[in-house]
Formats: sequence, C-alpha cells, structure tokens
Amino acid sequence: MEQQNMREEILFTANADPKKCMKCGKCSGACPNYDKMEYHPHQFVSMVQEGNVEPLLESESLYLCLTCMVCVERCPRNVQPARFIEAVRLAKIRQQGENRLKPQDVPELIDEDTPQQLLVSAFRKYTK
Amino acid sequence: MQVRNEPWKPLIVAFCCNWCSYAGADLAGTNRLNYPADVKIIRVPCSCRVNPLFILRAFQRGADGVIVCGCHPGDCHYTSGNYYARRRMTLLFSMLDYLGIEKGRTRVEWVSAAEGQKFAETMNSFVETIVSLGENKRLEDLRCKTE
Amino acid sequence: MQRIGVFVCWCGSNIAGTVDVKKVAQTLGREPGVVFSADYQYMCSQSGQDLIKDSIKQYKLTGAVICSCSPRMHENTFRKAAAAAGLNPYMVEIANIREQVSWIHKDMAAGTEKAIILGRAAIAKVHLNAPLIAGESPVTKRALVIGGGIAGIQTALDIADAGFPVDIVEKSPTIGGKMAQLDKTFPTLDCAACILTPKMVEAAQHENVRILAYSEVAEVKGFVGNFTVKIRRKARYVKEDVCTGCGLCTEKCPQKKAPDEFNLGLSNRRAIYIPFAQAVPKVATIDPDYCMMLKTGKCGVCSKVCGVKAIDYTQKDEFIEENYGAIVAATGFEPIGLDKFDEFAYSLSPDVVTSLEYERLMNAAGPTGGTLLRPSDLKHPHTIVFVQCVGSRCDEKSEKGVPYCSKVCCMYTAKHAMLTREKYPDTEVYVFYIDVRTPGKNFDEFYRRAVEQYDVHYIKGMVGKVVPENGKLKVQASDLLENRQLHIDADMVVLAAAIEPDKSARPLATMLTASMDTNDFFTEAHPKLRPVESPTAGVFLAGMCQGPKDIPETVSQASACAAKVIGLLNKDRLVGNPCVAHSDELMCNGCSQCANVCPYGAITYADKEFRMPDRTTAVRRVAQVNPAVCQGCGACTVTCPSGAMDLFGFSNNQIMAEVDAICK
Amino acid sequence: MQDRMIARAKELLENGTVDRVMGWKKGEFIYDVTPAVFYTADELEKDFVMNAFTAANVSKYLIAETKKPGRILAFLKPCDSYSFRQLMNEHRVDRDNVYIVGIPSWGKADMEKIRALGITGITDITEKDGDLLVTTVMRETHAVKKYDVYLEKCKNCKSKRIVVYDELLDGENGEDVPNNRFDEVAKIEAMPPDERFAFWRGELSRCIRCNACRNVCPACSCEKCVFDNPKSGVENKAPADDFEENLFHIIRAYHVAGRCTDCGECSRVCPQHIPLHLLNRKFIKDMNELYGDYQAGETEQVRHPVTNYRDDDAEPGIVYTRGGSGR
Repeated sequence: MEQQNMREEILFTANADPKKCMKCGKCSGACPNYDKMEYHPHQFVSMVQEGNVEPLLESESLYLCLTCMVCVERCPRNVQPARFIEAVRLAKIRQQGENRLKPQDVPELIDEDTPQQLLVSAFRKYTK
Repeated sequence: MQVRNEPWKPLIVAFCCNWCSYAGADLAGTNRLNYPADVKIIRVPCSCRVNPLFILRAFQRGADGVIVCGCHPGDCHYTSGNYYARRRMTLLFSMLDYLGIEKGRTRVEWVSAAEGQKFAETMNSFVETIVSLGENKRLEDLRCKTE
Repeated sequence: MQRIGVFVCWCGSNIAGTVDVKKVAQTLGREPGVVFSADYQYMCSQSGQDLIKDSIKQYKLTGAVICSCSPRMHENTFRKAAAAAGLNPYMVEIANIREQVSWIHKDMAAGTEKAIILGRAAIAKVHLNAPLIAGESPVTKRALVIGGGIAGIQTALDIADAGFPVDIVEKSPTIGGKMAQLDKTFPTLDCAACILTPKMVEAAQHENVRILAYSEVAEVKGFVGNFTVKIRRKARYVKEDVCTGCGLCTEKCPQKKAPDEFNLGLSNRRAIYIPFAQAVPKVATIDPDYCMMLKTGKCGVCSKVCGVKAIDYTQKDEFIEENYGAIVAATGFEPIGLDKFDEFAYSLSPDVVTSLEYERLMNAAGPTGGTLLRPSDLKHPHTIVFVQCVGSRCDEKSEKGVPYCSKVCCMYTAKHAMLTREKYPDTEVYVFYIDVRTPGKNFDEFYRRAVEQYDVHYIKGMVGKVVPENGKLKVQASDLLENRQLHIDADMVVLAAAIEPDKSARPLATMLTASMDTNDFFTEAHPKLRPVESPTAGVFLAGMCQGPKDIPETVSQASACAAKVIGLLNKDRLVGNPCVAHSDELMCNGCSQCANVCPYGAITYADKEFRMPDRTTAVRRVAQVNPAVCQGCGACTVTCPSGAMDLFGFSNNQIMAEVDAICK
Repeated sequence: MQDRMIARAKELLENGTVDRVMGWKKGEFIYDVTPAVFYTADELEKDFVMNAFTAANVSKYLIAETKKPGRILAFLKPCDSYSFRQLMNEHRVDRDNVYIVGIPSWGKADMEKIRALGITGITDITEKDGDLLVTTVMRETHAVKKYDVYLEKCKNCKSKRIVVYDELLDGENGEDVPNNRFDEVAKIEAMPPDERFAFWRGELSRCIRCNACRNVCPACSCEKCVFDNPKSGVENKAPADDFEENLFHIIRAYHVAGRCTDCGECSRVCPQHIPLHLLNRKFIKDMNELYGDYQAGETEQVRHPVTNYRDDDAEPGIVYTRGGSGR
C-alpha cells in the first residue's frame, strides 16, 4: 500500500489528531520503555502526521510499546500517542494478513510463571 | 401584481451593519469596484437589528433577493450582535426553504470594513444567483385564493 | 407633515460625473413633503453648508436629506450644520450616492435611477424621524479600583494624580499583590520590593487614595458615571486606625502554627500577624481560624501587650456604601493548583516547588532568609530541574490545565536559572522547555545570557515523571533534539505552574455585568482598539484579570486604564448616544427576552400599575432601558415579539419605510 | 376523575387555599367544552367537566387571572404545565397566586375524527382497556381505538410529566413519552422544493385569518400583537394583499420559536384545519439539530436557543447545504 493510503488508514484506526501535538515530548519523557525503542512515542505521532510510516511499520519499536498508556495520561494536548502506536501495530498486522499466534502453539510457549493476563493480551495483540 | 412594461431587472435589498459591512461597501466604492445597480443598501446599526419582518416585507413589496451583511463572527462592534443575527437568519432561511421558497433568495455574508473586494464580489455573485432564479413569485403566490 | 429639503451634492465630478444631479434634485423635489431641493458642487464646503443652513431657515424645514458621500464621512458635518440653523441634528438623513452609486456604476441612467431611489428611501425615513435629544447623566467624580496589586496601585496612583479620589479595595490585609512576593524582576533584575514598596507607600500617603484593605465588593448597582457599590470590610479584630504596626503582638502571640500565606505556606506565622514588613496598611490582623481567643475565649495575650489598646475581639464585618463614576477591575491571578499533576510529585515531595514558591526561597525576606535551601532538609541543592509549561497550553478539553500560554513563565524561569547560577555557581541547572517565548524588549537577550553566560542547560523536551527516592528526585525526561531519554538525580524540581484568573473575578464580573471568556478572563470592549475597557460602560480592566501579562505590560495597561478613567471622570455630564432602545410600556410583556440578549445589561424591569379595559388596575412587569448604558445595537428590538422595544434613529417603521421606498 | 377533581376543588375552596377554580365548563353537547372560572361549590357541581374533550390549554388564561386579587386553583394537564412553566420563565404569570393540581391526561379526542367514523349523537365517552367506548343517543356503544380518534397533539404526545405543580391528583407523576413528532416535518423536508411549495400553498391558501391560532396560543400572549400595533409598520387588521397571511404565519412561528412548548393548540383550533404545528415543529426541530436539544417550559432556563448563541454556531448557509433528500 502506498504510504499516503497507509497514513490515512492509521489515522482512521487511531481516531486521534496528530496536529494537536505541540511537540513537547512529555510522552517520551514519561515512557518507561524508551531506551529499548528505536522510535519513541512522540516520533510515532510526528511520523504518522508527516506520512513517514514505512520505517515505523518495519521497526521493532511497535512491539516494545507496553501499552501502559502513560503517554496518553501525561499528554497535555490529549493527542493520545499510544493510539498511534496501536494503530501502526494494527496496520502491520493487517498487512501481514495472517495470525501470528495459533492456539495450538500456545501450550509449548508457556511455563508455570506465565500470567493468564499475558495470554489474553498476547491473543489480542497477535491474532486477528 | 402590477404590469411591467420594462424587461425584468432584479431588485436586491442589502442590509449592512454600520461598523463593518457598510464600511466595506464604502471601500468597494472608494476602490471603484463595480457591482450591479440593482443592489440597494439599507444601513442598520448591527446585523442583529435586522428583523425577519424587514426581510419578508421586502419580498412582499417585490424584492427578488435579500442579503444581510455584518461583521465577521467575533468582530461585532457590539460583541455579540452578529451571533444572534446568525441564529435568527439561519432559522428564518430554513423556514423559507421549508415553505418551498427557492434557496439562494436570502443570504448572510460577513464582510469586514477592509473587505471592499469581498463586498463587490459577494454582490456580483448574489445578483447572478438572483438573475438565475428569476423573478420572486413564490412568496407572493404561497397563499393564492384562486386555488 | 414634515417640510423636507433635499440637497444633492456633485462632489465635483465625483458624483456629477455619472449621476445626473439636476435630475435627481428635480425628481426628489416632487416627492411628497419635499418643499425645497437643490444641487451644489460641494455640499460639505463652507458655502454648501451655508446653503443648507439658509434653506432650513428660509423654508422652515423640519427635515433634510443630503444626497452625497457616505454618512460615515460627513454625517456629523451636516448634522452640525443643521443644528447651527436650529434644526434637530437627528432630522438629517444622508443618501449615499457617491460610494454606493457614482463610484461603482458607470451607466449614467442606471446610476441616476438608483440615486433617486436611495434619495426616496432617505426621504421616507425622514418623514418618520423625530427630533432626538441625547440623554445626559451626571458623573460621580470618584473611582473604585478592585484589587491592590501592581495593576491596581498604578491605576489608582495615576487617577489620584489627576486629582480624582480613588478607593482601592483589596481582599487581603495588605496591598502589594503577587509582585510583593517576587524576589527580582526580569529583565533588569531589580528587586521587586525595591520598586514596588515605594509605590505602596505613595498610595498610602496620597491624599486622593483611600485603601480599603481586607475588604471585598459585595454588591454593585447603577451604571457608568453612577455606580453604587457596597463594600464588605472584613473584621480584622484590630482597630485599623489605632494600631501602630509596632508588631509586639505578633511576637508575643503563643499560636505559632498558622501557615504564612505570604511565604505560600513555606513557613509559619502567628495567629495575629502583619503579612510582611512593608505591608500597607501596616496593621496587625487576627486570623480567626487560628486565634485561641476567638476560638475558645482563652488567651488574650495580644490584647494585654498592645500599648494602644487596638485589639477588639468583638469586631464584626461591616458594610460601607460608596458612589463611584468608574470601576476598574484589577483582580489579578493565581497559579493553578497542581494536585492533578501527580507525575511531578508536587504533593509527594517538599522539594518539588512552584516557581512562586521558589521566589520566596530566593528572597532575602523569605523563609530561608535568602539562602537557597531545599525545604525537606534545608540543605543546599546542587542540581535543580526547572519544568516549563506545567498546565499551560493544554488541550481545551483538558481538566488539568489551561489552553493558553501563561506568557511570563519563560522569562521568570530564565531569571531563576540565571540567579541560581550566579549565586551558586556549583549548582547544575536544567530547564526543560517546549518553546522559549521571549518577545519583549531585552527579553531574548536576557534568555541568551542565561544560556551563554551562565551555562544553564536548556533542553528541548518535557519531564515525564519525577520520583522522590533516597533524598533525591529522580527526574525522567525526554531530550528531543538528541533523541534520548534523560535521567537526572535532582535535589529540587521547580514547576512553572500556569496562571489563571483569581477566583474572585467570576462573581465580580457577574456583579459588574462585565463579560468574561471561557477561561474567566475579562473580555475587553474591542480586542485591538479598546483593550482596557470592558464592554460594560464605565468598567475598565487592568492587569492579569484581562489576560496573562508581565509587569511592564501590566503597568502600561494600568496607566492606559487610568487615562480612560480620567477621561470619563473629567466630564461633568455624560452625553449619551440618543439612538438607543426604548420600550413602550403599554405593549411590553415583561418577558425578559430583551434583557437576555442585551450585551450591556442596559435593560431592567419595574412593576408598573396599568388601568385595564374593565377600569380595574393591574400591576405588570415592564422593561426599562437605561439610555446611559444602551449602545444602540438593536438586538433587543428583534427579540421583542410585540414590537414594544424599538430603537430611536433606526425604528421598525423607519427601516420598513426605507424597504418600501426601495421596493416601490 | 371528574368527581375527584370536583371534590378536591371544593376542599380547597372550603379551606381557603383558593377562592376560585380554573377548569372546563360543560356545554350543550359533550364535546362542546370551554375553559371557565368557577367561584362556588354549586357552580362546580353543576358545570365542571373533565372528559375526552377537555383539551383546551388553560395556562394562557392564568396570565390575566393571576394578576387579579386572591388565589386561583388550576388543574393542569402535562402539556398545560409546560406552557405554564414557560410563562413563569417569562414572568407572565404570578406563581404565588395560583395553586396547581397536576392531573394526568390519557389523551384527548378529536370530535371530527369520531364523526368521520360514522358515529354521531355522542352522549358519553369512557376509557376501557386502552380503547374508548363511545355511547350515543341511540344507546349504542361503539368501541374505537384511542389512537384513531386522538387529536394531533395527543397522537404525538411528548410527555406525560407535569413540570410544575403544588400537588398531583394521582399522587404520582408521569414520564416523558417517546414520540415521532418530527416525522411529519422530516417528510415535508424530504419533498422536492416544488412539492413542498405546493403543499404549503394548499394549506396556507385556506387561511381566513380568523386569528384563532393566535388567540389560543399561550406563547402568543403579547399585551399587543405586533400585527395590531400601528407603530410596527406591519399592522394589518384588514389584509391588503394575500402576502399578509404568509407573513403572519411565518412571523407568528418565528416569534414563538424557542418559547413554543409544542402544545398543539394552534392546529386544534384552526377552523380550516391548517397544520400550523408543523411550522412550530420545524423551528423546534431545527433548533434541536443545530443548537442542541431544548424543550421550552421543561426547566427554569430562561435563555432559549433564539436568545442565546455559541461562538461556533453553524452559518446560515447550512440551511441550503445540509443533508436530506430533496434539498
């Protein structure tokens, strides 16, 4: 898909307005997983706004977002950066067009310390 | 209805607020910007002074179009007059539309004192609309005893 | 029947070039009621005006129609000419045949026809004109300034210097406001007290200024030139005229646990107190929430030590009523509460302070005596992080902050950073900013000095969280330019909290019928051209209550405001615009719709007795327009369903007659 | 219910709470009911009536009545109470001079609709299991569906809630009713302009300018109507041309816009059966859509949409561009 169309799709899924961003960086200042990420919350907002979504789709940063929503909570402008990350993630999944996690594979992956919540969110994240 | 000998010419009444639109009309004059002589301006202190009665009366007496001009929203000399005018005219126009009167016979346009160009353009386009609509018969005919 | 004269101006060739002025004059001369018509080269010239004056006298004209340029140009000229000839100036109407005819229509026939129609409309209107006499009302030559901060003090002093008595109403025990709490002032770094306290003393000693401290406005009645204001003088429990301000009572008072408002709660004061050494009036005040005598009836130490017997535990709130010609709102601001910004740990650690608290910590008269010590352990901080835009520039729907830029934070943060580095060069100072906004004389230079000369670390980014840990404040922030996340172990964090209008402003605006925006700032009569006046006549605005601004701006606005007040008070009588609304009491329903739309609060209601058709009497509520307050917009006239409300000069039937004449 | 109302009215007269009663008076026929003021228990016993035809909204009469000395008892149906509250908001009635007993209303019948069913000579109407039992002089009893013979205003009842009262006859209040009152307006809006024009031309051409709509309307209670006021420039006691009636109906609807509680009296009394309520409802619908839902008389709010504004209101041009077929 062309970048422009991809941008529109991401914006539609995110249902938030990147133009509201005043580029203060508070989202990235608050992000608990900042150092692991190649692209940071504020960059997701800015790059989606600029239509530069290809690098985001290819980046591992997508899966490093913990969806802790601290960026959403802290943002003074109500931009909701996590929605953009989630939207890019969804775009990526849709692009893949297949489920990344099959139920039959799950028993092998878990050990006794795996919390049930993880399974639920794993399914939410990795299945269609 | 009186019998007309001459070919039909539109008759347009423009209500202009004293502070912005009337000054905008003056500026159009100062800049020699042409618009048809069919437009006749009535000066009112504020667009909120325009009573729906005046508009209907103009139509009753044979006007083909009525346009109300005021300061841009937020710029009213009296702070809120054009906001009231905006609601009143919206409701009135909607009612006229509901009665089956042609759209476009009534219009509201915000023209500032600096917008002589916009005033002339607005009047030109409004006259064009009215000419394309033709003579105003519907409001007069709305209640026709012969039917 | 009116006797109308029609005067058609050529304006040289400006009109005569494309309008057949002779034909216009002749045709209009045949209109009913027109007894005289003439055309002339320049109607606005001396000889043209003489023609009008002579004709008015000779033909006993009761009205005049001038076909000429725009009324915005020469209406006043012709009205004055008519008045000079004994004709009421409001019997003159202008038909605009230059800007609206000759200058835009090239065709002579069409132009002439339109000129005649516009002339007819003006004649039709004059037939319904009535002589109007502008209403007059006296002016009480005394001003009220609400708020005793720098804005209020400056306004009061300027008005007083012009010779008019001024009252300052201040809700706290002393005037001085927020500026008195500041340490130094940007960009020149002179000490706030050094430049403010002389002004406070000047106000106290000025023969035309009366300071009503520890007082609040309780009720406002009346209108421009004639306000009656009820002022609540709160009980100080100290006789203001007797107390010498010696301060002995404040030393002896056994209650030492009252938070000191002047130091923003960073230190404690006694239950009887004088806010600060330079307070004006320098009079003690008892805090009833902490005074043991007032709470339990047991103590009375202050009364025993007072040499002049100024203490009076039985004092009650008193009300005084005073008349004023003008009212100035100078209610100022306060920093927003930070309880919703948990991420900065403001409520968790005493070492996270607001900028205003930092001012007190830097100030020689502050809780630490001018040595910068952090509140938790009174140790010298070595790393200080400043955070800008805390609560400013938030989303409009945000419940945490405000949508506007607070304007002063960039500069005072630069000041704090600079002063800290100057006094304590061993301190590392970080400033997290979104944008540094420094428009103003010598402002950007000041900020550059902080960066270049004082090595303040300015970092483009925002602090995401602050966590108190082992006596340190762990600051996590973004550095957008280097694309990294920073972790700083700070000793203090200073938050540039957004400012908001003082809470007392909203109820005051209701009393004054002055309008406010959604942020509770007072709205000005015109955002560009009348920035120090409220749309409500006679109410003026100074300082932060109108919008965020710094001290130089506040003082300029205060002086501008004073100039407007002086201009008003200088008049013996106010001559109104006679083109105002008026209500026909016989037809008025008293339904209040007109008052609902009136932007000036000019409409009030009175119960009046009417004779009914069956010869009984009935009391009915009817609208009454105050002509001194009405500005003549006409919003009420259209709202009135019965047509009881009408506008002089632009009455319903006048406009209707114009419509009829045009559509004939 | 009539007996209970008379009994309560007599009690309130007796104990001095009120000195007169606003209600409905019997006529020659059961459907021939007029609003009236009763002064004594005897008058109440003799003439007071409450039946399927007591549709008249009595709130308007209270403007004059509450200006008189003494206190009046008024029985208000839900729709009457909205009008009364609106008049209170406009300071037209003196609340202290009226004692309000709220009465439920299960809807009022339209005589013409009953006649249209071929039933004449009606002597009584009672309610049974949601149907109406109509008794005639011929001692026949016809069961008719309520909905078939409802007045227009009851067919599209907006609320069975009494919004202002001192006591409720039944002790409990009704609730707002889901309704389709804007459907007909939407239907006209959806017509092509020519058809709309033809529709209104057909309706308005029947107007005989009897002023019944104006005289019955609680919002049309000006001390002097603008159309009777020589200073207004539109006085027309004797219409000069056909346009006058158009002007009258548009301006009348405009003047009550924001104040009209949609009580439906205008259409009920029109001898020419012009659906005047469709003009009022058009304004109500527009205001709801453009400026947010608003029901006149429901609350103590005195600023209605026409005397209010927002910075970001729609521009008048929206009238010509907003959605809907036929536009």
